[in-house]
Amino acid sequence: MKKLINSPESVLADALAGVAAAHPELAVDVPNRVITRAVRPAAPKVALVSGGGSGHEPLHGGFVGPGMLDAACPGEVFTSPVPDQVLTAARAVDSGAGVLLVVKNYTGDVMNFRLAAELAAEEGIEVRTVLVDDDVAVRDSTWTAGRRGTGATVLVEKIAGALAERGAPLAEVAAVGERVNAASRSFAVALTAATVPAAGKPGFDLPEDEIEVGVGIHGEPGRRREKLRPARELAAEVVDTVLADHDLAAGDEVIALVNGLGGTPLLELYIVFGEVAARLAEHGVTIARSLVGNFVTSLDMAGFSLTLTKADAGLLELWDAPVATPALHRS
Amino acid sequence: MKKLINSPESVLADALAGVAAAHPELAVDVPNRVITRAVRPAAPKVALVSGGGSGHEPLHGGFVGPGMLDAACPGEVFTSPVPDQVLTAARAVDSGAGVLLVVKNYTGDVMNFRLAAELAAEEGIEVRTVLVDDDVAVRDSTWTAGRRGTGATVLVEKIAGALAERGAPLAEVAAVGERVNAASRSFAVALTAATVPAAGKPGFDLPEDEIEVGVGIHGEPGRRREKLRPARELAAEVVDTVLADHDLAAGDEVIALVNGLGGTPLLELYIVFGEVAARLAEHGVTIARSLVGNFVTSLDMAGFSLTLTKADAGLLELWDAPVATPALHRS
Amino acid sequence: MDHDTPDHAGAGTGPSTPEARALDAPLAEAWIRALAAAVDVHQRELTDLDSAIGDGDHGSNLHRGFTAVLAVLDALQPADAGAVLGRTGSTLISKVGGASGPLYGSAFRAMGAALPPSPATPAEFAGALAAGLAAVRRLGGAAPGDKTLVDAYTPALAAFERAVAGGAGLAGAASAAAEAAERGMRATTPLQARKGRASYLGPRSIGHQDPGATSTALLFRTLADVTG
Amino acid sequence: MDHDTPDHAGAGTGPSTPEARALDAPLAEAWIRALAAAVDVHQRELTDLDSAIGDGDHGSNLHRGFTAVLAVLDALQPADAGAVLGRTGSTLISKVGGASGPLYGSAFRAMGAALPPSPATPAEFAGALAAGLAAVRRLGGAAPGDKTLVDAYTPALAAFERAVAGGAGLAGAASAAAEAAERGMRATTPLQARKGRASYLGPRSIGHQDPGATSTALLFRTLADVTG
Ligand SMILES: Nc1ncnc2c1ncn2[C@@H]1O[C@H](COP(=O)(O)OP(=O)(O)O)[C@@H](O)[C@H]1O
Ligand SMILES: Nc1ncnc2c1ncn2[C@@H]1O[C@H](COP(=O)(O)OP(=O)(O)O)[C@@H](O)[C@H]1O
Ligand SMILES: [Mg+2]
Ligand SMILES: [Mg+2]
Ligand SMILES: [Mg+2]
Ligand SMILES: [Mg+2]
Repeated sequence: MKKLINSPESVLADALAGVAAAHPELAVDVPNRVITRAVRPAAPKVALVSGGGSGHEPLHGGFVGPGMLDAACPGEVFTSPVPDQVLTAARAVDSGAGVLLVVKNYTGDVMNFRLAAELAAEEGIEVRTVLVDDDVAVRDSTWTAGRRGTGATVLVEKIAGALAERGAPLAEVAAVGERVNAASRSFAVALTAATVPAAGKPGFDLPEDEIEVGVGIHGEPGRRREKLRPARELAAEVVDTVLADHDLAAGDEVIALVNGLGGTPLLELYIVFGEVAARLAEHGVTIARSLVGNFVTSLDMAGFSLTLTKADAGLLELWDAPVATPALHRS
Repeated sequence: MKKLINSPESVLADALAGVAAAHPELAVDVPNRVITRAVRPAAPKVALVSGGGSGHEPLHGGFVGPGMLDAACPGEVFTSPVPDQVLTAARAVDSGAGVLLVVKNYTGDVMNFRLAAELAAEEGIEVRTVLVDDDVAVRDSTWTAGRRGTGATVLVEKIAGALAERGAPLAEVAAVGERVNAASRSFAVALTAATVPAAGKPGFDLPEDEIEVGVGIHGEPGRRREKLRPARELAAEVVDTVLADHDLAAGDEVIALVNGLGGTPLLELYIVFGEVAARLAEHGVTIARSLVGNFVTSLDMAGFSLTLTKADAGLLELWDAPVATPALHRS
Repeated sequence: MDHDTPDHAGAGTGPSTPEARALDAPLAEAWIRALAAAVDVHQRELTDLDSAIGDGDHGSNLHRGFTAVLAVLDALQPADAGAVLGRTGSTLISKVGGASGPLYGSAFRAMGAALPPSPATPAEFAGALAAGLAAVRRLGGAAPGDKTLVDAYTPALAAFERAVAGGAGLAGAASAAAEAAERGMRATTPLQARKGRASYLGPRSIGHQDPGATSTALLFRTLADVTG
Repeated sequence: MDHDTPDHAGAGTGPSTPEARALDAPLAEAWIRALAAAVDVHQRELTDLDSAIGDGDHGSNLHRGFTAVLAVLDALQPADAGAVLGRTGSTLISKVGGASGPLYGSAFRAMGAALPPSPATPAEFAGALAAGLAAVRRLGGAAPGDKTLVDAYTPALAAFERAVAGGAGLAGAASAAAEAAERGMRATTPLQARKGRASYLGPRSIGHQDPGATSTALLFRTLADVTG
């Protein structure tokens, strides 16, 4: 697998140098691996810090900016950031109003952010954590690591970010983040495997006519393999799978995110979105807002994920609030 | 090659249905294959119409909206639109102030848009055409089809769109478009071939350690093959190749676009951007504005193109003007 | 074998001897239908040739176009051969796109416009074929040797004209044209392209047969088939 | 063969008989250096195991961590074995990330904190190893049978304790622990994962050896190597 890199070891540092060069509106601390807004918010506000392994771009660095994150902590490819890094970010952006950590539910992320939260609390920084766990491919049980955090992360960061921007206190910002997460479910299918630069070859082999169903965003294989089918059938299955684990009824409104995993052309994502919309209409579910594109990727993996977030007027109003980040922008 | 489609024949219609479902701010005429803004500009203004083969998304449909295009005409995958389609679009958006056609320099595009322009003129629509030809991989000579139109299209559409939005007359809007094109040069390298849905297999085979240098955006092979090298060396070669055909001197400012061809992770595009910036600094060229991401793609092709547009205060001011489209947004 | 084979489906007039035969509406329609069938059969081959030095869509472009042409021909009964070819041309222009749509579309439109309302004599049809080539060259600007469909069309037209001048009927002239088109097609292989997408490859375009020249050879071969 | 091999580079005290040997700073450092070398040698194997049921980074994660640990050990001379292991742990926490960083980091930190300032007796070291496992279980919540590094660590610790109780020295206990760790490692293959990324695969995690259990086996094997 060919990659536009200098060496597997320098991927993160080199990419951060590029982010710094491309985005004067961001401040990039390359040695500490922390991306913050170049211009600090004028008034004290709750600061949102997120992070996770690299390889999911634009998540999270692409969501730093007014209306969304205050800082992102990118780890090595598919590896959660280290506690020091998160602590550095929390220190950099805390204005006294506290810090909300948005954490995707993976063992490594949870442990590293927990250690960071302990360190930050010791320094007197008020910290809350929202754990994102929206992936219905994984059964949520005390016997497992629980559902994974995937596409809903974008919605949690956007909506909690909007509330924080308005000066809401930490408890409220955390609560709306948890509300978005609870209202969200996702599911993903992959047509190809991702290739981690250090591994140098795809994470799994997939025959020319098969897909992995229920994959995560780290190149892990999915729950099972199936034959590739037309987009219409695939989209219908994914919609039905998400709805089966969602408390949505006919008449409900959703925010629908059809997210590319990195290697799928936008043309195909639009085809999928059209079929998702058609299937949701059959279920009587209304799409109130939509998002189509590459937001939570898995390096070069081909495939898509669907996230459906049950919407109400309050969430929609925050979803529509202005945001100005490299990857999500509205005025 | 696996694709998220229903059938090769229905790719365009299905994708347009998805665009319609995802973007209430756009009006999609699926049978005629024309995408326009859902809300027409309040006052008469020059209308920008662009188009070309599909498979380059977000180009052009993703650039329809205030501050940029008025209409896009997507053809079949890698096939220019037909004259009827362009005529339908011109009719739909002409407010009496005339229509600017933004055409990429390919034989098919040029001929189809020329026939459309003749038909529109016969109907009394004032039409001007800007031909984009920025790709230095192709020598510009009367003995060839001339340089191809690639990444500069985004800059032409953005900057001419901004001027049109301010009510400038057709001649001026066309002139600024031509000025942007003349100030722009591009070059692309591919790590993998694109797979056209109807062909079902990659356009060319590329060994695991080789790249195509000087490719276009239609999956055509490039000018030559080379060994894959570290991003730093590759970026330097691409910068040097563009500069060799550009009238840029130390101290000049550029708008720099590092564009993904569809299958390359954003992480890698940022690595490339960092190396491009470093090389430009060595040449004494200053990056005034930058854009990193997938803007002019070639289906699932892995690779990138670099576009450098010599900037002056006037162009930068128009580049910075507000724009609100699915793929490019600033306030 | 009776030359009024199923390939001539739609031919409504009685058969005439090949030598005396004129191009009337049924024969023109039979030609276009045979060409549509040939494009269907050779779609993948045309696309593969275009994948090598172009963008891999020539077969599907023409297939889309001729599918639409068949629907148009099914829906109406053009009055004369000129109308058959004219409608074929305008349908190709409005359905194909790409380079081949306007080029073949303009060629058929020009042929249609050049034909008399009455069945065309071989000489009249030679004039129509010449008008078609002129339209291609006006629109596309390619000259012989540029590695385009012009390289099949030009020798085919010359052979057709020569045969007619020598007293051949439609069948004989078309057969000579088909052979010349196929020679022209094969002769594109060693050429370096100077027009169309293949020109972007520079010297790497050498060694591949031009897809448009290949479809032009089909055009003349099917003409020979339906007139023969 | 003298057991004070180059693997023990940095060991400053004279050799003692294996039976009487205590864990002092040089021996602790030799262990960590041997473990770093083993991670270097087995990096690809660990990554490949993680590719099958995880995200393909376990080898590079540990390699990055132990490279940093070596730099820390080169830069300072920890006073005692507890400091060596404590610094190893905190370096892993601040350099590795992922699941293995906090888990191995906490384990080594807990071991370091549990050791006395004086060279540790086998029994004292057994207590430190137990503190390490307790830290892993507290942080990660995994129980034996969940197909994690706990499945190698648990039997290794039990074997170490049993050997010490039976009068074995460091070398004998470590060798028993290494064998038990390797058995535990192999025993993860038929298990279905209930913790960590492999759990996402459900039944498809069966039939693959756990990468973390594999690196834990290296941890005990290198302990046996440097003490033996
Ligand atoms: N300027 C031109 N004049 C004549 N024929 C041309 C010209 N440009 C291209 N062609 C012909 O068109 C063929 C390609 O057609 P097609 O693949 O359908 O269109 P596109 O190149 O737009 O994808 C070429 O093989 C060549 O024969
Ligand atoms: N909750 C847990 N408790 C103990 N060990 C765990 C736990 N989760 C994962 N592991 C171990 O960590 C290993 C994976 O480490 P690594 O690949 O470095 O981290 P990540 O899973 O974050 O990519 C697994 O093979 C497993 O042995
Ligand atoms: Mg990992
Ligand atoms: Mg084409
Ligand atoms: Mg083509
Ligand atoms: Mg891992």
